[in-house]
Amino acid sequence: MTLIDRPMSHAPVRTPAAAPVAGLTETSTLTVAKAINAGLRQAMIDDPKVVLLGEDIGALGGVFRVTSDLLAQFGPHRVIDTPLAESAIIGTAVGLAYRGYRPVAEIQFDGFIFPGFDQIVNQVAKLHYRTQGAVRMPITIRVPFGGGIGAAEHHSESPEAYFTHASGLRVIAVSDAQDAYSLIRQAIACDDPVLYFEPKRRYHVKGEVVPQLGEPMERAVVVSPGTEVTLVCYGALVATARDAALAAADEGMSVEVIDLRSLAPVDYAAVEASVRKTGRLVVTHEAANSGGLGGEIVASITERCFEYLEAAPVRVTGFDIPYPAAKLERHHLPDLDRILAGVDRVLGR
Amino acid sequence: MTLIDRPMSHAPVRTPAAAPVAGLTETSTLTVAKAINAGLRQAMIDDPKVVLLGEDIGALGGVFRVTSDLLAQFGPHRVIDTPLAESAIIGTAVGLAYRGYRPVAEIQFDGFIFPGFDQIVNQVAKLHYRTQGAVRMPITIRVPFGGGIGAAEHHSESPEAYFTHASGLRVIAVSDAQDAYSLIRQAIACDDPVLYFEPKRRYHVKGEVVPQLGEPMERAVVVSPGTEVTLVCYGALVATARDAALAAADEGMSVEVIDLRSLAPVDYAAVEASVRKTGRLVVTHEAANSGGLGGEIVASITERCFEYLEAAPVRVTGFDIPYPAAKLERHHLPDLDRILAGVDRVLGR
Amino acid sequence: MTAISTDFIQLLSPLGERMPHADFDPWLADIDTAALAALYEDMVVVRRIDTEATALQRQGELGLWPPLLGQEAAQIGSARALRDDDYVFPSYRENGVAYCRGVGLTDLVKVWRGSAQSGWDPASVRMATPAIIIGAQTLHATGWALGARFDGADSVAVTYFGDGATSEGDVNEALVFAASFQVPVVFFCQNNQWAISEPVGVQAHADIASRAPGFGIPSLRVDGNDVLAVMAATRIALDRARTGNGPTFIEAVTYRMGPHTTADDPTRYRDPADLAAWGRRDPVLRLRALLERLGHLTPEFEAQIAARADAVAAELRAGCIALPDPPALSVFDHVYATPHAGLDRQRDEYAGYLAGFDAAPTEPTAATQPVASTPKGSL
Amino acid sequence: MTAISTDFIQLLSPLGERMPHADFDPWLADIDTAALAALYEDMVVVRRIDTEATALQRQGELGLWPPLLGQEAAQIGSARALRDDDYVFPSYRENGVAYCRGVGLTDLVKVWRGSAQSGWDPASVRMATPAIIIGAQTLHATGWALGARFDGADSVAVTYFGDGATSEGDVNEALVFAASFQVPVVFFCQNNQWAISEPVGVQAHADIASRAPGFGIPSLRVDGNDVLAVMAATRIALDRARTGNGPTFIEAVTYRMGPHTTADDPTRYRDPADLAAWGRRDPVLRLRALLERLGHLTPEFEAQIAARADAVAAELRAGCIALPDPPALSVFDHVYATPHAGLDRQRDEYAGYLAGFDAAPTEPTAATQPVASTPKGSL
Ligand SMILES: Cc1ncc(C[n+]2csc(CCOP(=O)(O)OP(=O)(O)O)c2C)c(N)n1
Ligand SMILES: Cc1ncc(C[n+]2csc(CCOP(=O)(O)OP(=O)(O)O)c2C)c(N)n1
Ligand SMILES: [Mg+2]
Ligand SMILES: [Mg+2]
Repeated sequence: MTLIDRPMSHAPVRTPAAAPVAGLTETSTLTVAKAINAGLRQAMIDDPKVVLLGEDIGALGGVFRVTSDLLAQFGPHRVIDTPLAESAIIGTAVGLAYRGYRPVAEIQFDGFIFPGFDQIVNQVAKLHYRTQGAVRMPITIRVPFGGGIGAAEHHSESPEAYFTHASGLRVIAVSDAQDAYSLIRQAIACDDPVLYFEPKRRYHVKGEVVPQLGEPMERAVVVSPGTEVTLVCYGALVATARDAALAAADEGMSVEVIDLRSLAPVDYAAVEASVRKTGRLVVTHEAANSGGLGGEIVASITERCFEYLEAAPVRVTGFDIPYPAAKLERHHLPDLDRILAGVDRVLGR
Repeated sequence: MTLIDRPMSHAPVRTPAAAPVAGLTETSTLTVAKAINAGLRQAMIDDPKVVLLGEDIGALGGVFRVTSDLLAQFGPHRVIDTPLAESAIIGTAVGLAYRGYRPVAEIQFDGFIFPGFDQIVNQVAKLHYRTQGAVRMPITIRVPFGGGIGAAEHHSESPEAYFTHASGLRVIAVSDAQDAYSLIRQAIACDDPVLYFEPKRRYHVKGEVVPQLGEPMERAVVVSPGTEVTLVCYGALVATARDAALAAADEGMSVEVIDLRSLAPVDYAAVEASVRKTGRLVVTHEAANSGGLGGEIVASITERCFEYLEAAPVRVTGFDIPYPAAKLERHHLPDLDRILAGVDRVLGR
Repeated sequence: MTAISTDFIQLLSPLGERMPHADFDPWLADIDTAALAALYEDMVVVRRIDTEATALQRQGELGLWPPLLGQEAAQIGSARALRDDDYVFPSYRENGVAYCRGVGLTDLVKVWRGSAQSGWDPASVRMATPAIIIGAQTLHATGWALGARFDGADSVAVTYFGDGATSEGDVNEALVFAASFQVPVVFFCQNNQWAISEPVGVQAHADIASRAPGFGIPSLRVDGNDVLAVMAATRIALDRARTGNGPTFIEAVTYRMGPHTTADDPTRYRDPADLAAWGRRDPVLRLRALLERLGHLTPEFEAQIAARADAVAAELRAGCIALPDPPALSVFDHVYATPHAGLDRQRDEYAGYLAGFDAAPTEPTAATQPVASTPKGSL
Repeated sequence: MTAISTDFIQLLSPLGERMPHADFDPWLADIDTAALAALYEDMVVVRRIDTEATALQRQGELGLWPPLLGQEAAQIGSARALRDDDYVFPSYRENGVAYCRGVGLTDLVKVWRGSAQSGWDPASVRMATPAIIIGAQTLHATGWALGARFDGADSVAVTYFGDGATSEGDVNEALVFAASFQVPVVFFCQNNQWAISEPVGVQAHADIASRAPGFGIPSLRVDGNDVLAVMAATRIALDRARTGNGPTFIEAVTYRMGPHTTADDPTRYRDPADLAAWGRRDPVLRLRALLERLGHLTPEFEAQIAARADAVAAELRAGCIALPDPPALSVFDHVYATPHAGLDRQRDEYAGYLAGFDAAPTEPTAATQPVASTPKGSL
């Protein structure tokens, strides 16, 4: 035979799991990581076409254990440990979507999404448009994001703005256990591709989880009502922003905190309604200021309700620097003090 | 011998060019493409460490002929046709920079930069910071960008905003032959990495070129003075914006057109000075609105001179869609009419 | 002039001699003279499509066209080996493959006329639309094949790409994934000796076919201008895939006899002697010579084929010219599969803007806007 | 338990027997007992560095540490083959290589303590700082080697990466470019059988070493726990590169005996029997056994080595703990090599903000901010 051949070991046997797997049935207190795990499990129970793929998501359960036990429960044809190549993880998900699957790809850390960037912005984002709706890309890309964990380079980044500029994608960032659970289910059920950003440094924070889908993922929510300043945030900074609102209240300032949840599209109706009331806007995120989501929100709100603005909107963000060394990250990340300083500024204090 | 070997053809022989090459010595009328070519040639004459690399830049002279004749003049060790792989083009440039070279990489079309995205944002942008200044990355990445040429998908994109969000990079976009010449020389001479965006649909537009370095590349320039509206633009849209300013003048509106030239950093001093005078800002670009540079500029100017603004700034941009088919691109690209409509809007007309 | 390597499998010599091959011949047992005639018709027709499309481009009806001239055997031989339920993930040059899959002639040129970003519904012909990002489609094929394996189906994904593409990370990652998961995919590389202006020697100092075994994927190197060698190799690869033996890599050694696209000027970089040498290895003439040897090349047969090619060309031309321009607001369609507040707002605003123009048609004049009405450009 | 493939070149058996090898032995002619003793010292010392750094991590002095336990022969054997003017492009695990290059002990841990994003000036030791993006550094090595070729130098770039890295597009593109330009680069793959929790079988069904020849790059597969085989292979590869014969690929078959990093828990995915089996192939014990056979393992020698290791460990610990925290405003330093208006503004603003805090030290309290003061996390 003329095949240029060499012996191959056997392909891994892919057997379906035996016992039926149960989802969350009652309100439970879960960490953010466990809530995502529960949401993934439910999505996999609901739809046999949901498959997970990524690096170390099987036996290890992911470096953050977000996919713990899912390999045992669903088998290796539903929870796929892939070779180490992000472009291929995304590109393979595209092919699975072509074949009617609903893939959920895990990117191990924020900084490792860039080798997969081309497949995301040139293929995942564009295929539905390119084919005039003939090919759907119901792909969810899970990305632990953000800093504050004292990690090495590339492990603390906030790349979300890159994806909000790529038309065709939806972008979600969750802040607590309930949304972690509900929104991963919504993201997976969505017929559009969704980048789902997980607030890495809040993985271990517990919260009550009602096993429901909840508010549509496109909706922003007011997590702390107020009247004088609108404070827009998402992901890990929601907790910091709530703390800031409490601290501000102590100083007699009334801050309304909005958790965006959806970064693309942004629920401008909700932000606008708040700013029409308060007349003042502060936006905070960990990502660099220039080209970050903050600028987009400030610009859009200025366009929509310029006449209601009583002061220039303020951004409290990471600086325009590569993510710094762990010992310096507190000088980069917005914290309670810097957010309060922003609130002061917008109030002219 | 235990080497798992197979016969290899010979490495290409790399011989230096024989005759001395002359640069531009007097003011000449050149197309934008030829002006870049002249700038590249001058940079290569000035510094033997300047090398060009990319796909089809040698014998073909690039698909737009921007590198025409340079292979013949400088030889294959200065003008390097690479295999077809963008990540490797950038990664190889990084290695050349480690060894003291000053590489100029060509990306054939805007949409093909994404396979190289990781090397650009994770390596080129960060290495100087990572090494606390020990390793410099004087790399220039040339990218023909923008639409309006009736091309197939991925050939008409405006990815500049992605790079303005990546701290560590500088981003330039040129609009005419003089800047094309001067700024490619400045970009190459710069010790920081520079993304150099070339206004593809203006490649064939001629202009006078003085063989000088001109204004520092970080400076924005007023290309058409005015008093009532500040119109910010860059790249191919500068010509359109100038036309719009002329048309507006016919209708009695005085529009000041600013060509940014540098997109990162933006010369906010220049834009601010103009807006303090006019009180009104319009920004135009071909890239999608959401996450585009327009939002950043509107937000920054609002922060800097809120009290001078007489109306909400207006963005006239591409829509939040993947680049559309050629027959539809005129419904996506800002044109004279849409820019004028934006000017009307900011003037409340 | 570059020497032509002939270290590959050949069943049909450039002169049209049928050369026996113990391993490959069994895979062609059903290819009788009628089947050869059908393959010949395919090759003549797709060459004619190519010529017509090139003419349409020269006449300004198409913005661009990537010719397959010289690659007819590689495309027809492989595509005619496929089953309906297989799935093709092509690059931009596989117009011959698309023809075999049943893509409508007008659909073939829609994208090059600039009427749409792709010409057909992939599901209807089980062939994705052209991938312009070099190599990206090889990963899609691998993912599709993984799904097929999960489904227990015996359908196969076949992905086409060029010699230049083998340098891209994506193609190599596809080999890694395909080997790791042992999925039913065929990597079909048309080594046409050029990636635009760069000869294949820039990409690789070893044969392209020797790449795959190092990834644990067996490979075949065939004369890509020999429709029979190509067909047999493809059948072997498909059979391996269907029977659970995983991926196979095929290098079809051929030659791009035309320009890279209609925007290209090969005289800047190509030795005319090379072209002449490869002309003597023409895939269509070769099959024609075999049919002649077999006594099948009657005037009736030739007339029939010519008539068919003429009819196809006429249909292509008429369909191309009749293609309607897409309506303005369709620019916003299908960005998302589900409603999107931000985009809806932009659509509404733009609709209002268009409606604001007094003159019929309700579209901007954009007199000073130098946007070409017919597309041009490179690839 | 997984069977251990021994289809590689071995000069030193697990029991410390010196096995003759016609091709490799000539490359080790100068390796007398003193040289063996020096290699042994290196291996003991870098293992001790590893143990000490792991302890420092457990004690909260380091955020993370990626142990090289088990890979000492692969790193010392290769690094000690290099010339000063060669240049190393490593991943994050090459602490043994860094030691040989002369990287200061404190510099070695700076990055893992979170004091800086890298620990040393690459030019001073001709070794780049760790690349965390898997595989990225292989392209840098290729580019550097291209520059060396242009310069007519006979220096060589050596890039280290893991078995997992071979799946990344970048590594494959580096092979393509290195082959195309025939540059003086050595691709040194430490196949330690694991990419975090994934066994090498997930990445490849063929030997890693068999990958390169398909790219036109010769490769060598050696017992990576055999310092002599590694050194000979590296010298062969370096010699090829220096004499204009282009790139070589080396697969050093070894084993990651520790966790992936100190943040990892291998009990979740690794069969203890595997670890035990590899323990019997330990690279340090093996060289020790040879020295014993050669009569060099005197109590004095052992004491001397132990003293050296102790001294190194003490220096490492003291240096680590004494590392000063970087000043707040240094967060803005070196983003650019030349002044940058936007960033200068941010620095000034933040300096003003810090100055606004009443209490000394002039830094925010950030009481409610859950930012860890010592780093932790994964890799
Ligand atoms: C990622 C990417 N880079 C560059 C290009 C530009 N480009 C289009 S075709 C081509 C050459 C492709 O050569 P090959 O793979 O041999 O296919 P062929 O055109 O010969 O069929 C190049 C460089 C592209 N389309 N995509
Ligand atoms: C691009 C990228 N993706 C993922 C990771 C996360 N990660 C860090 S180490 C590692 C495994 C690397 O395995 P291998 O190449 O075998 O090297 P080893 O750790 O075994 O030395 C992974 C997946 C990363 N650092 N970079
Ligand atoms: Mg080709
Ligand atoms: Mg490994």
